[in-house]
Amino acid sequence: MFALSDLPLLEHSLVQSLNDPAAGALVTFEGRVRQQNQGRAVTRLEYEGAELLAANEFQSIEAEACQRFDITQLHCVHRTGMLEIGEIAVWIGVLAPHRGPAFDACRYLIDELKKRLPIWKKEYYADGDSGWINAP
Amino acid sequence: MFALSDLPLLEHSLVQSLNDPAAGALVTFEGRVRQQNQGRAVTRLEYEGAELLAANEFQSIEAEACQRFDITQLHCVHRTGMLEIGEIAVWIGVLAPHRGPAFDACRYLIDELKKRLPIWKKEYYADGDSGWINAP
Amino acid sequence: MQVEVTYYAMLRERRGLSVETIQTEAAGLGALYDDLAGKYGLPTERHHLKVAVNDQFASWENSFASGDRIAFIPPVSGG
Amino acid sequence: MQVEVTYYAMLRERRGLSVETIQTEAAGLGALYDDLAGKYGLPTERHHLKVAVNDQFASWENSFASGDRIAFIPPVSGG
Repeated sequence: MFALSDLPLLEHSLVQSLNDPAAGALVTFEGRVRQQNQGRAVTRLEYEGAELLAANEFQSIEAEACQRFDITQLHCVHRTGMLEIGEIAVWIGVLAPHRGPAFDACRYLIDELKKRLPIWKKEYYADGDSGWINAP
Repeated sequence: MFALSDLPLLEHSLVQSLNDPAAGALVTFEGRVRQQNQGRAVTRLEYEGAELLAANEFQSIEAEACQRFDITQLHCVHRTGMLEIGEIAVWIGVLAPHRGPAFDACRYLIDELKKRLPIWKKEYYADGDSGWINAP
Repeated sequence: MQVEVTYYAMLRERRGLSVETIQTEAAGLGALYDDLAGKYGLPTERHHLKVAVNDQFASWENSFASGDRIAFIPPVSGG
Repeated sequence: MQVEVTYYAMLRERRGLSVETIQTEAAGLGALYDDLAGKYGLPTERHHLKVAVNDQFASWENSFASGDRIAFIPPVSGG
Protein backbone atom coordinates (compact mmCIF):
# COMPACT_ATOMS: atom_id res chain seq x y z
CA MET A 1 0.00 0.00 0.00
CA PHE A 2 1.28 3.46 -0.89
CA ALA A 3 0.07 6.96 -0.14
CA LEU A 4 1.18 10.56 -0.24
CA SER A 5 0.23 12.51 2.86
CA ASP A 6 -0.10 16.23 3.48
CA LEU A 7 -0.26 15.57 7.21
CA PRO A 8 2.56 14.62 9.61
CA LEU A 9 3.37 10.91 9.71
CA LEU A 10 3.03 9.13 13.06
CA GLU A 11 5.00 5.93 13.50
CA HIS A 12 2.53 4.28 15.82
CA SER A 13 -0.39 4.53 13.42
CA LEU A 14 1.78 3.48 10.46
CA VAL A 15 3.08 0.40 12.22
CA GLN A 16 -0.43 -0.65 13.19
CA SER A 17 -1.25 -1.17 9.53
CA LEU A 18 1.15 -4.14 9.50
CA ASN A 19 -0.22 -7.25 11.15
CA ASP A 20 0.23 -10.89 10.26
CA PRO A 21 0.52 -13.75 12.76
CA ALA A 22 2.85 -15.57 10.35
CA ALA A 23 5.33 -12.68 10.38
CA GLY A 24 8.35 -12.87 12.66
CA ALA A 25 10.15 -9.77 11.42
CA LEU A 26 9.26 -6.14 10.85
CA VAL A 27 11.84 -3.80 9.36
CA THR A 28 11.01 -0.14 9.03
CA PHE A 29 12.82 2.71 7.34
CA GLU A 30 12.11 6.29 8.20
CA GLY A 31 13.61 9.24 6.37
CA ARG A 32 13.80 12.34 8.54
CA VAL A 33 14.48 15.94 7.62
CA ARG A 34 18.10 16.70 8.50
CA GLN A 35 19.27 20.06 9.72
CA GLN A 36 21.91 20.14 7.06
CA ASN A 37 22.57 18.80 3.59
CA GLN A 38 25.90 18.89 1.77
CA GLY A 39 27.26 21.36 4.27
CA ARG A 40 24.38 23.86 4.09
CA ALA A 41 22.13 24.62 7.06
CA VAL A 42 18.58 23.61 6.17
CA THR A 43 15.62 25.25 7.92
CA ARG A 44 12.80 23.28 6.28
CA LEU A 45 11.85 21.19 3.27
CA GLU A 46 9.00 21.14 0.81
CA TYR A 47 7.94 17.98 -1.00
CA GLU A 48 5.78 17.90 -4.10
CA GLY A 49 4.47 14.65 -5.58
CA ALA A 50 2.62 13.49 -8.69
CA GLU A 51 0.03 11.46 -6.83
CA LEU A 52 -1.43 9.03 -9.37
CA LEU A 53 1.82 8.55 -11.26
CA ALA A 54 3.62 7.88 -7.98
CA ALA A 55 0.97 5.36 -6.93
CA ASN A 56 1.26 3.56 -10.27
CA GLU A 57 5.05 3.48 -10.14
CA PHE A 58 5.02 2.30 -6.54
CA GLN A 59 2.79 -0.61 -7.58
CA SER A 60 5.53 -1.70 -9.97
CA ILE A 61 8.20 -1.40 -7.27
CA GLU A 62 6.01 -3.31 -4.81
CA ALA A 63 5.40 -6.11 -7.33
CA GLU A 64 9.15 -6.40 -7.89
CA ALA A 65 9.82 -6.54 -4.15
CA CYS A 66 7.19 -9.23 -3.59
CA GLN A 67 8.64 -11.29 -6.40
CA ARG A 68 12.25 -11.00 -5.21
CA PHE A 69 11.79 -11.32 -1.44
CA ASP A 70 9.70 -13.59 0.78
CA ILE A 71 7.62 -10.89 2.47
CA THR A 72 4.01 -10.86 3.62
CA GLN A 73 2.97 -7.20 3.86
CA LEU A 74 4.34 -3.74 3.20
CA HIS A 75 3.30 -0.16 3.64
CA CYS A 76 4.81 3.10 2.43
CA VAL A 77 3.81 6.71 2.95
CA HIS A 78 5.61 9.81 1.67
CA ARG A 79 4.98 13.32 2.93
CA THR A 80 4.12 16.29 0.77
CA GLY A 81 4.00 19.95 1.75
CA MET A 82 6.22 21.82 4.20
CA LEU A 83 8.30 19.85 6.72
CA GLU A 84 10.33 21.02 9.69
CA ILE A 85 13.67 19.54 10.85
CA GLY A 86 13.16 16.09 12.39
CA GLU A 87 9.82 15.43 10.69
CA ILE A 88 9.30 12.14 8.89
CA ALA A 89 9.59 12.54 5.11
CA VAL A 90 9.03 8.90 4.18
CA TRP A 91 8.10 5.76 6.11
CA ILE A 92 8.37 2.19 4.85
CA GLY A 93 7.47 -0.93 6.82
CA VAL A 94 7.97 -4.52 5.66
CA LEU A 95 6.68 -7.64 7.40
CA ALA A 96 8.18 -11.03 6.59
CA PRO A 97 8.38 -14.49 8.14
CA HIS A 98 12.15 -14.00 8.60
CA ARG A 99 14.44 -11.03 9.02
CA GLY A 100 16.72 -11.38 5.98
CA PRO A 101 14.01 -10.73 3.37
CA ALA A 102 12.46 -8.01 5.55
CA PHE A 103 15.78 -6.08 5.58
CA ASP A 104 16.46 -6.71 1.90
CA ALA A 105 12.97 -5.73 0.75
CA CYS A 106 12.88 -2.58 2.88
CA ARG A 107 16.19 -1.45 1.45
CA TYR A 108 15.11 -2.28 -2.08
CA LEU A 109 11.94 -0.25 -1.64
CA ILE A 110 13.66 2.90 -0.39
CA ASP A 111 16.42 2.67 -3.01
CA GLU A 112 13.95 2.28 -5.89
CA LEU A 113 11.56 4.86 -4.45
CA LYS A 114 14.32 7.45 -4.40
CA LYS A 115 15.26 6.68 -8.00
CA ARG A 116 11.82 6.30 -9.53
CA LEU A 117 8.93 7.95 -7.69
CA PRO A 118 7.87 11.34 -9.06
CA ILE A 119 8.44 13.27 -5.85
CA TRP A 120 10.51 16.43 -5.56
CA LYS A 121 12.28 18.07 -2.66
CA LYS A 122 12.88 21.77 -2.28
CA GLU A 123 15.30 22.81 0.42
CA TYR A 124 15.09 26.12 2.27
CA TYR A 125 18.39 27.28 3.70
CA ALA A 126 19.33 29.37 6.71
CA ASP A 127 20.84 32.01 4.38
CA GLY A 128 17.40 32.61 2.78
CA ASP A 129 18.18 30.72 -0.41
CA SER A 130 16.12 27.77 -1.60
CA GLY A 131 16.21 25.26 -4.43
CA TRP A 132 14.86 22.06 -5.91
CA ILE A 133 17.25 19.17 -5.37
CA ASN A 134 18.56 17.55 -8.59
CA ALA A 135 17.01 20.31 -10.70
CA PRO A 136 18.67 20.30 -14.13
CA MET B 1 21.28 1.60 25.21
CA PHE B 2 20.11 -1.89 26.07
CA ALA B 3 17.48 -3.24 28.41
CA LEU B 4 15.54 -6.37 29.19
CA SER B 5 11.87 -5.75 29.84
CA ASP B 6 9.23 -7.82 31.59
CA LEU B 7 6.54 -5.55 30.18
CA PRO B 8 5.15 -5.42 26.63
CA LEU B 9 7.19 -3.28 24.22
CA LEU B 10 5.44 -0.34 22.57
CA GLU B 11 6.91 0.92 19.31
CA HIS B 12 5.90 4.52 19.82
CA SER B 13 7.69 4.90 23.14
CA LEU B 14 10.75 3.02 21.86
CA VAL B 15 11.08 5.19 18.78
CA GLN B 16 10.81 8.36 20.85
CA SER B 17 14.10 7.50 22.51
CA LEU B 18 15.87 8.15 19.20
CA ASN B 19 16.26 11.80 18.34
CA ASP B 20 19.06 13.63 16.61
CA PRO B 21 18.63 16.58 14.23
CA ALA B 22 21.69 15.38 12.26
CA ALA B 23 20.05 12.01 11.55
CA GLY B 24 18.34 11.49 8.22
CA ALA B 25 17.63 7.78 8.57
CA LEU B 26 16.04 5.55 11.16
CA VAL B 27 15.97 1.80 10.61
CA THR B 28 14.16 -0.39 13.09
CA PHE B 29 13.96 -4.13 13.47
CA GLU B 30 11.19 -5.77 15.43
CA GLY B 31 11.06 -9.51 16.12
CA ARG B 32 7.52 -10.71 16.68
CA VAL B 33 6.25 -14.00 18.08
CA ARG B 34 5.15 -16.17 15.16
CA GLN B 35 2.25 -18.57 15.35
CA GLN B 36 4.45 -21.36 14.09
CA ASN B 37 8.09 -22.39 14.09
CA GLN B 38 9.59 -25.17 11.99
CA GLY B 39 6.15 -26.51 11.17
CA ARG B 40 4.84 -26.65 14.76
CA ALA B 41 1.91 -24.52 15.97
CA VAL B 42 3.18 -22.23 18.73
CA THR B 43 0.74 -20.86 21.32
CA ARG B 44 3.15 -18.67 23.29
CA LEU B 45 6.80 -18.08 24.12
CA GLU B 46 8.81 -17.57 27.25
CA TYR B 47 12.08 -15.63 27.30
CA GLU B 48 14.64 -15.77 30.06
CA GLY B 49 17.68 -13.50 30.12
CA ALA B 50 20.85 -13.08 32.16
CA GLU B 51 20.46 -9.39 32.74
CA LEU B 52 23.90 -8.06 33.68
CA LEU B 53 25.79 -10.44 31.41
CA ALA B 54 23.48 -9.49 28.52
CA ALA B 55 23.99 -5.79 29.20
CA ASN B 56 27.78 -6.26 29.25
CA GLU B 57 27.78 -8.30 26.05
CA PHE B 58 25.48 -5.82 24.32
CA GLN B 59 27.95 -3.04 25.17
CA SER B 60 30.59 -4.94 23.21
CA ILE B 61 28.24 -5.42 20.25
CA GLU B 62 27.26 -1.74 20.37
CA ALA B 63 30.91 -0.64 20.43
CA GLU B 64 31.61 -2.84 17.39
CA ALA B 65 28.61 -1.39 15.52
CA CYS B 66 29.62 2.20 16.28
CA GLN B 67 33.14 1.49 15.07
CA ARG B 68 32.06 -0.21 11.82
CA PHE B 69 29.14 2.00 10.80
CA ASP B 70 28.56 5.76 10.74
CA ILE B 71 25.60 5.88 13.13
CA THR B 72 24.58 8.43 15.72
CA GLN B 73 22.27 6.63 18.17
CA LEU B 74 20.87 3.19 18.85
CA HIS B 75 18.46 1.53 21.21
CA CYS B 76 17.63 -2.11 21.88
CA VAL B 77 15.15 -3.77 24.19
CA HIS B 78 14.48 -7.50 24.56
CA ARG B 79 11.44 -8.97 26.27
CA THR B 80 11.52 -11.50 29.08
CA GLY B 81 8.61 -13.48 30.52
CA MET B 82 5.57 -14.89 28.73
CA LEU B 83 4.67 -13.56 25.27
CA GLU B 84 1.59 -14.16 23.14
CA ILE B 85 1.54 -14.50 19.33
CA GLY B 86 2.21 -11.17 17.64
CA GLU B 87 3.93 -9.60 20.65
CA ILE B 88 7.28 -7.87 20.18
CA ALA B 89 10.16 -10.05 21.37
CA VAL B 90 12.98 -7.67 20.48
CA TRP B 91 13.17 -4.11 19.17
CA ILE B 92 16.24 -2.40 17.71
CA GLY B 93 16.36 1.14 16.36
CA VAL B 94 19.36 2.79 14.69
CA LEU B 95 19.69 6.45 13.75
CA ALA B 96 22.29 7.55 11.22
CA PRO B 97 22.99 10.50 8.96
CA HIS B 98 22.38 8.23 5.92
CA ARG B 99 20.39 5.10 5.26
CA GLY B 100 23.13 2.66 4.23
CA PRO B 101 24.88 2.55 7.63
CA ALA B 102 21.51 2.57 9.43
CA PHE B 103 20.44 -0.62 7.58
CA ASP B 104 23.85 -2.28 7.96
CA ALA B 105 24.17 -1.49 11.66
CA CYS B 106 20.63 -2.61 12.47
CA ARG B 107 21.22 -5.92 10.75
CA TYR B 108 24.58 -6.35 12.44
CA LEU B 109 23.01 -5.74 15.83
CA ILE B 110 20.22 -8.29 15.45
CA ASP B 111 22.56 -10.89 13.94
CA GLU B 112 25.10 -10.54 16.75
CA LEU B 113 22.42 -10.28 19.43
CA LYS B 114 20.95 -13.62 18.32
CA LYS B 115 24.35 -15.27 18.40
CA ARG B 116 25.79 -13.76 21.56
CA LEU B 117 23.29 -12.40 24.09
CA PRO B 118 22.49 -14.76 26.98
CA ILE B 119 18.75 -14.92 26.32
CA TRP B 120 16.76 -18.14 25.97
CA LYS B 121 13.47 -18.92 24.31
CA LYS B 122 11.06 -21.62 25.40
CA GLU B 123 8.29 -22.45 22.97
CA TYR B 124 4.90 -23.75 24.06
CA TYR B 125 3.11 -25.77 21.38
CA ALA B 126 -0.55 -26.34 20.55
CA ASP B 127 -0.10 -30.06 21.33
CA GLY B 128 0.82 -29.26 24.95
CA ASP B 129 4.54 -29.89 24.51
CA SER B 130 7.17 -27.24 25.25
CA GLY B 131 10.89 -26.89 24.97
CA TRP B 132 13.92 -24.63 25.11
CA ILE B 133 15.15 -23.76 21.64
CA ASN B 134 18.75 -24.86 20.88
CA ALA B 135 18.91 -26.83 24.14
CA PRO B 136 21.75 -29.37 23.88
CA MET C 1 -5.08 18.21 -30.96
CA GLN C 2 -5.98 19.38 -27.50
CA VAL C 3 -4.06 17.99 -24.52
CA GLU C 4 -3.69 18.79 -20.86
CA VAL C 5 -0.11 19.48 -19.77
CA THR C 6 1.09 19.30 -16.15
CA TYR C 7 4.40 20.74 -14.94
CA TYR C 8 5.96 19.66 -11.67
CA ALA C 9 8.38 21.22 -9.21
CA MET C 10 11.13 23.21 -10.95
CA LEU C 11 9.31 23.00 -14.31
CA ARG C 12 6.10 24.27 -12.68
CA GLU C 13 7.96 27.23 -11.20
CA ARG C 14 9.71 27.97 -14.49
CA ARG C 15 6.43 27.79 -16.44
CA GLY C 16 4.57 29.75 -13.74
CA LEU C 17 1.63 27.35 -13.59
CA SER C 18 0.81 23.70 -12.85
CA VAL C 19 -1.67 22.69 -15.51
CA GLU C 20 -2.72 24.09 -18.83
CA THR C 21 -4.80 22.91 -21.76
CA ILE C 22 -3.07 23.49 -25.07
CA GLN C 23 -3.57 23.02 -28.79
CA THR C 24 -0.66 21.30 -30.49
CA GLU C 25 0.33 19.73 -33.79
CA ALA C 26 3.55 18.24 -32.35
CA ALA C 27 4.38 14.80 -33.73
CA GLY C 28 5.37 13.26 -30.42
CA LEU C 29 6.04 13.88 -26.74
CA GLY C 30 9.62 15.01 -27.38
CA ALA C 31 8.56 17.49 -30.04
CA LEU C 32 5.77 18.79 -27.79
CA TYR C 33 8.23 19.39 -24.95
CA ASP C 34 10.72 21.10 -27.26
CA ASP C 35 7.99 23.49 -28.46
CA LEU C 36 7.01 24.37 -24.90
CA ALA C 37 10.62 24.63 -23.74
CA GLY C 38 11.36 27.13 -26.52
CA LYS C 39 8.24 29.14 -25.74
CA TYR C 40 8.59 29.28 -21.95
CA GLY C 41 12.30 29.03 -21.28
CA LEU C 42 12.24 25.50 -19.84
CA PRO C 43 15.49 23.46 -19.79
CA THR C 44 16.30 22.48 -23.36
CA GLU C 45 18.13 19.27 -22.48
CA ARG C 46 15.54 16.51 -22.22
CA HIS C 47 17.79 13.65 -21.11
CA HIS C 48 17.40 14.58 -17.40
CA LEU C 49 13.62 14.78 -17.71
CA LYS C 50 10.88 12.20 -18.03
CA VAL C 51 7.41 12.31 -19.42
CA ALA C 52 4.17 10.60 -18.40
CA VAL C 53 0.94 10.13 -20.28
CA ASN C 54 -2.27 9.49 -18.34
CA ASP C 55 -0.35 8.75 -15.12
CA GLN C 56 2.06 6.22 -16.64
CA PHE C 57 5.67 6.89 -17.59
CA ALA C 58 6.12 7.09 -21.36
CA SER C 59 8.94 7.44 -23.85
CA TRP C 60 9.87 10.74 -25.50
CA GLU C 61 9.48 8.98 -28.87
CA ASN C 62 5.84 8.12 -28.18
CA SER C 63 3.03 9.94 -29.92
CA PHE C 64 -0.07 11.02 -28.03
CA ALA C 65 -3.76 11.45 -28.66
CA SER C 66 -6.20 14.27 -28.27
CA GLY C 67 -7.46 14.43 -24.70
CA ASP C 68 -4.31 12.87 -23.20
CA ARG C 69 -2.97 14.16 -19.90
CA ILE C 70 0.75 14.74 -20.34
CA ALA C 71 3.13 15.46 -17.45
CA PHE C 72 6.73 16.64 -17.57
CA ILE C 73 8.88 15.19 -14.82
CA PRO C 74 12.07 16.84 -13.58
CA PRO C 75 14.74 14.67 -11.88
CA VAL C 76 13.15 13.17 -8.79
CA SER C 77 14.41 13.71 -5.25
CA GLY C 78 11.98 11.96 -2.92
CA GLY C 79 12.86 9.91 0.15
CA MET D 1 36.43 -22.23 48.04
CA GLN D 2 32.91 -20.91 48.21
CA VAL D 3 31.27 -19.66 44.99
CA GLU D 4 27.80 -18.73 43.83
CA VAL D 5 26.58 -20.74 40.84
CA THR D 6 23.72 -19.64 38.57
CA TYR D 7 21.95 -21.93 36.11
CA TYR D 8 19.89 -20.57 33.24
CA ALA D 9 17.02 -21.88 31.13
CA MET D 10 17.37 -25.59 30.37
CA LEU D 11 20.22 -25.96 32.90
CA ARG D 12 18.09 -24.26 35.56
CA GLU D 13 15.24 -26.66 34.92
CA ARG D 14 17.57 -29.67 34.92
CA ARG D 15 19.22 -28.58 38.16
CA GLY D 16 15.86 -27.65 39.72
CA LEU D 17 17.05 -24.26 40.97
CA SER D 18 18.50 -20.96 39.74
CA VAL D 19 21.23 -20.08 42.17
CA GLU D 20 23.18 -21.97 44.80
CA THR D 21 26.21 -21.34 46.95
CA ILE D 22 28.62 -24.24 46.88
CA GLN D 23 31.95 -25.34 48.32
CA THR D 24 34.37 -26.60 45.71
CA GLU D 25 37.99 -27.60 45.26
CA ALA D 26 37.71 -27.76 41.43
CA ALA D 27 40.81 -26.51 39.63
CA GLY D 28 38.96 -24.45 37.02
CA LEU D 29 35.59 -23.58 35.52
CA GLY D 30 35.53 -26.69 33.32
CA ALA D 31 36.28 -28.99 36.22
CA LEU D 32 33.67 -27.28 38.36
CA TYR D 33 31.02 -27.78 35.68
CA ASP D 34 31.99 -31.41 35.19
CA ASP D 35 31.59 -32.05 38.92
CA LEU D 36 28.14 -30.47 38.96
CA ALA D 37 27.09 -32.15 35.72
CA GLY D 38 27.96 -35.57 37.18
CA LYS D 39 26.16 -34.82 40.40
CA TYR D 40 22.95 -33.36 38.93
CA GLY D 41 22.57 -34.99 35.53
CA LEU D 42 23.41 -31.88 33.48
CA PRO D 43 24.59 -32.31 29.86
CA THR D 44 28.11 -33.73 29.91
CA GLU D 45 29.24 -32.16 26.64
CA ARG D 46 30.54 -28.69 27.41
CA HIS D 47 31.27 -27.50 23.88
CA HIS D 48 27.68 -26.22 23.40
CA LEU D 49 27.76 -24.36 26.69
CA LYS D 50 29.46 -21.18 27.87
CA VAL D 51 30.48 -19.92 31.24
CA ALA D 52 30.57 -16.45 32.78
CA VAL D 53 32.33 -15.15 35.87
CA ASN D 54 31.03 -12.01 37.57
CA ASP D 55 28.82 -11.12 34.56
CA GLN D 56 31.55 -11.45 31.93
CA PHE D 57 32.00 -14.38 29.58
CA ALA D 58 35.00 -16.51 30.55
CA SER D 59 36.90 -19.49 29.21
CA TRP D 60 36.41 -23.04 30.52
CA GLU D 61 40.17 -23.17 31.13
CA ASN D 62 40.04 -20.20 33.52
CA SER D 63 40.39 -20.64 37.23
CA PHE D 64 38.17 -18.78 39.69
CA ALA D 65 38.40 -17.27 43.13
CA SER D 66 36.43 -17.63 46.30
CA GLY D 67 33.37 -15.39 46.20
CA ASP D 68 33.08 -15.41 42.40
CA ARG D 69 29.65 -15.53 40.80
CA ILE D 70 29.76 -18.24 38.16
CA ALA D 71 27.00 -18.75 35.56
CA PHE D 72 26.50 -21.65 33.19
CA ILE D 73 25.07 -20.62 29.84
CA PRO D 74 23.14 -22.99 27.55
CA PRO D 75 23.01 -22.24 23.80
CA VAL D 76 21.31 -18.87 23.37
CA SER D 77 18.11 -18.33 21.40
CA GLY D 78 17.12 -14.71 21.83
CA GLY D 79 15.78 -12.40 19.14
